[in-house]
Amino acid sequence: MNTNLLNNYAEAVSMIIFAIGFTNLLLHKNLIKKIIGLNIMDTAVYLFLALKGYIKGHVAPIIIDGVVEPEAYINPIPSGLVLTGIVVSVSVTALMLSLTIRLYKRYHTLDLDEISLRLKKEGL
Amino acid sequence: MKKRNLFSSLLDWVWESRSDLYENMTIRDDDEEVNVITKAEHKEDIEKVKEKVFDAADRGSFRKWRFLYKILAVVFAVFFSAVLLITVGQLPKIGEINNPANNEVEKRYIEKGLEETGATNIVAGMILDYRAFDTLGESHVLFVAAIAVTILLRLDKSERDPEDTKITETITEAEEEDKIFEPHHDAILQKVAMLLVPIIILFGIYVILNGHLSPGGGFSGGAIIGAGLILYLNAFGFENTERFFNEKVYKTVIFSGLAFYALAKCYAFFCGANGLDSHISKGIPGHILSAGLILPLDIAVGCVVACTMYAFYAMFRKGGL
Amino acid sequence: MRDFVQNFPLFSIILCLVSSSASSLLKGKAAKWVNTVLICVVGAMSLTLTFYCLAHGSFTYTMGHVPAPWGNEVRGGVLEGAMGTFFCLIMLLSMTGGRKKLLEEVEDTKQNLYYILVNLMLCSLIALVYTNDLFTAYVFVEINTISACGLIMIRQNGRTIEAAVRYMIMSLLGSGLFLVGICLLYDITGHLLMSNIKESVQALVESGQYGEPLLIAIAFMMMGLAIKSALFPFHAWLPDAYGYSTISSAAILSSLVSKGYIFLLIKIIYRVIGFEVVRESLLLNVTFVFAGLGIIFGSISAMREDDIRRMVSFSSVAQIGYIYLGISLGTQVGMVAAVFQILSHAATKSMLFISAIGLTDASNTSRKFKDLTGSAYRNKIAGMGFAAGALSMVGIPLFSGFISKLLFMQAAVANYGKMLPTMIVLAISTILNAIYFMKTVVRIYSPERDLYKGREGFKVIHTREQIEYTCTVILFIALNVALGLCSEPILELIGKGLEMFA
Amino acid sequence: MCVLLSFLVICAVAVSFSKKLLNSVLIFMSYSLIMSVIWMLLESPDLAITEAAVGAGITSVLFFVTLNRIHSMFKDASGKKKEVKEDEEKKSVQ
Repeated sequence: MNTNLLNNYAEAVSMIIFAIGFTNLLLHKNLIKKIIGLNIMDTAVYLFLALKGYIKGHVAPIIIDGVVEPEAYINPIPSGLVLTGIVVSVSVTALMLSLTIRLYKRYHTLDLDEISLRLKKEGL
Repeated sequence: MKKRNLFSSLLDWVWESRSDLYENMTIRDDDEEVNVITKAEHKEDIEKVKEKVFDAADRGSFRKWRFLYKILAVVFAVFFSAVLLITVGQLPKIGEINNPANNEVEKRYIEKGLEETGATNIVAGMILDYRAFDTLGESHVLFVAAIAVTILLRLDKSERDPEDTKITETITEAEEEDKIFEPHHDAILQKVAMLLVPIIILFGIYVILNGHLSPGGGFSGGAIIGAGLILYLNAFGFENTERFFNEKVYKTVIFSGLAFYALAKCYAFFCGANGLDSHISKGIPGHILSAGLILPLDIAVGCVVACTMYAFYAMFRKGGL
Repeated sequence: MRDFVQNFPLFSIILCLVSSSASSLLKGKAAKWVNTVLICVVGAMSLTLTFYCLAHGSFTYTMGHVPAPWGNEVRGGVLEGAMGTFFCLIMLLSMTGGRKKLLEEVEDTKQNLYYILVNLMLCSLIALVYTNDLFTAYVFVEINTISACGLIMIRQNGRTIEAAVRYMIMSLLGSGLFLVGICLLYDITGHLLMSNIKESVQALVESGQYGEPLLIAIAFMMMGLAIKSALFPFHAWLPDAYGYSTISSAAILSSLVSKGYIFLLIKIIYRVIGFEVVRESLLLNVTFVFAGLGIIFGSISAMREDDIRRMVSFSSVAQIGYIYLGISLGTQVGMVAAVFQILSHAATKSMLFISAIGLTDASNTSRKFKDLTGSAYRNKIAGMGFAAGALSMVGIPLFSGFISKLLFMQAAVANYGKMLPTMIVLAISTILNAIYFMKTVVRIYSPERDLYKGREGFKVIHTREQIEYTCTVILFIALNVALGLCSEPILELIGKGLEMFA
Repeated sequence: MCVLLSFLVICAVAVSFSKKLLNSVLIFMSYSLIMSVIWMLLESPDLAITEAAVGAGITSVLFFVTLNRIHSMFKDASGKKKEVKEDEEKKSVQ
């Protein structure tokens, strides 16, 4: 069944981190921690993706001395995709943090459930 | 001091239950005025904590529901990771050359990348030439995030009725609050910043300009320059940065960078798809002025990213550039 | 050299991007005109593309100088063109309908930022419609998410910000799952382009290799998109987000954003994985269950609601359930029904939101049903719009909702195993729909009581005071009736488009 | 590689269990740094340089500013403020 699990231990670790981030996102009441969990989740996916491009014994895809054989370099595609992904995650983080600041200024708490409780009380 | 094993002290540190370092340390306030403001704030906060405690009494069912939710979430996460692990077990091995991912697509990028894009860094050639549409979208993700943060945090002189201003504080308030955290001409910080900021910014420019030759590129270089600007801002305050960087500069840079990017790529796509010659020379591989559009695009992205990062920080600090 | 028309997808996307970055330099009023012109131009381009594809068939357009598996690609076809046109039309009407409210609720200095968000939203929708590459789809899904969040929180009160936070958390979860799905697919096929992935997936299915990762990848992508489009168990963010944002945002969000994701899902099912493979896996049964539950739950919640806009929002949950129901029936007829439901729901829901705001405006901006009594007499055109929308939702002939219900019935009959539950769910939801929408219509048309005569804010709004709004509502009603009456050519178009997909 | 990966897991768990927000952010910062080293080992220097600049640099700075703005630099996750209360008491005694 799990034939490659031991070989793919790095992927397994990335998936475990993904699950940890996911749990963080679901469990924590605190918004800041939720955001960190979200970031951890994203980075885990990127690690998973970057591992796809790695080939044993090959070097980084920067052409040295005009050698252009596929046997020399690792797969460049995942690197490019992860680069795009990192940009996405930093912009999302900035947006979430600014939302946090606004929410805190309004309700002086970081707990989403408590905020909705208060909203009910206010009857808005 | 009692001798404890490493594990329990690590656990203590993580849980913050007890810390050898903290107990012996005191934070000295360097400014009396600041102290007064924070004191008032602390009182306010304590009031809020009290209010919270009283609130907590009448929500027993709420707490029960939350407990159930927690258990469900943990079960879900465990199930989730089990599924993922099983999947990983079925995936091809890492690092093998015969994996499905290492197919003819990758081969062409490596074999013909230099010839077709002129970039020694295959990743840069890939993201800015072969798959440039993704990257075009990516830079606009940053743009739209900057716009959203601006909507949220920029404080304008609003002439609206007072009941609406509950959520947005006024500019003066925010600046007052920001002054608390502004370093008061810290000599050490300023000296270090004097030394470091030029180096950081130069390094960022180097990373941008060599994006097609060595690791890096517009985005990482721009982020480094942005970090340098943030350090400068922290050391010397807003008065100094506003001399060369205000909202108008920011808007112009963002617009010209993004519009140049989009139009240049539009031209390249149009020529490529219609089989026209784009008349952009590839140059000699390995030289700075080579690789066709990649270098100008890197510079444009770098400027946009640096400005956006700095703008994020400034918005977070006091709600405006 | 290609035909010039084939460049239109590229041009419309680039035009949106450039105009959005240019709008950051403009003032609010100029940005408004840029936005309007942009939507019209993009819509005209998509319409031309539709007719071109009807005559010449679908085409792929390489983004760059390298061909298919190496560079990005865009694909144009009948369904894509029609969807693009329709999205532009709805967006234009939603913007004109909510403009007055927009001026009131958004600060003057931030007006142009709103239009930037709308432009980028349009760009991402168009890109999602045309793209032929999974990773490009991911990037534009993120643009869509962030700009949707911006649209929600542009009116800054506590409620909208809380809704925006919830929306962001849910949809970031969704995009994370979607990305994992893409990674898994890339790992086992080695491609990112839709047509290439489909070839490798078929080879994999035939050889029986990597069965489980493939299944998990499909499941993750479906789950991610389902979370983003607010399928039943993941709809917690929806009522607040739709109910309290400014009205143009609510109309755009409810009618376009979730539909963009669903269109992407349909595209993935057809063009990435292959309809047969999806049908063989049991995933469609899972979505079937959730869709059915969602329809019933959404209708019940809408019935219990005391607030007109939240009621309309909850009815969105039910309608999205319908679309997923059509998809998960697993037949061609069901898919046609789902696509038609996308069109019909987009047209109807934005009309309901726009007319609801007219009713509340005439009643001291209160959204409670008690205060809305007789509001259709105070604002006649809004009352007409709401009544037409409600009739369409319930499924009265002449309106578009009837045709989509009819199509669902036909699709259900064609699928033997799922016929009975589909019929039952449809019957229950039609009854519930009829109850809560008719209740509202009766309420707004019941004669005015003297109680409200003298009270402040309860004023009669004449048609001549709101010409733009009136035109919008009339156009909406016309669109709805057109969808209901001329369904034959539209269905033919959808069928042709779906054939071109495969 | 193995060691670094286990560090990653430890960091991820520690973020979730640390009580102070500042500590979480610091741990997250080190998590990003470890990640960038891992990417270096995976022969993707582009990613390493970007992650070091963005993940460990800009993102953490944004987190710190946010903590500052919401006055919870030294608070724990549930919003209570232990040290500060003690400080207050000391000051009031004096």
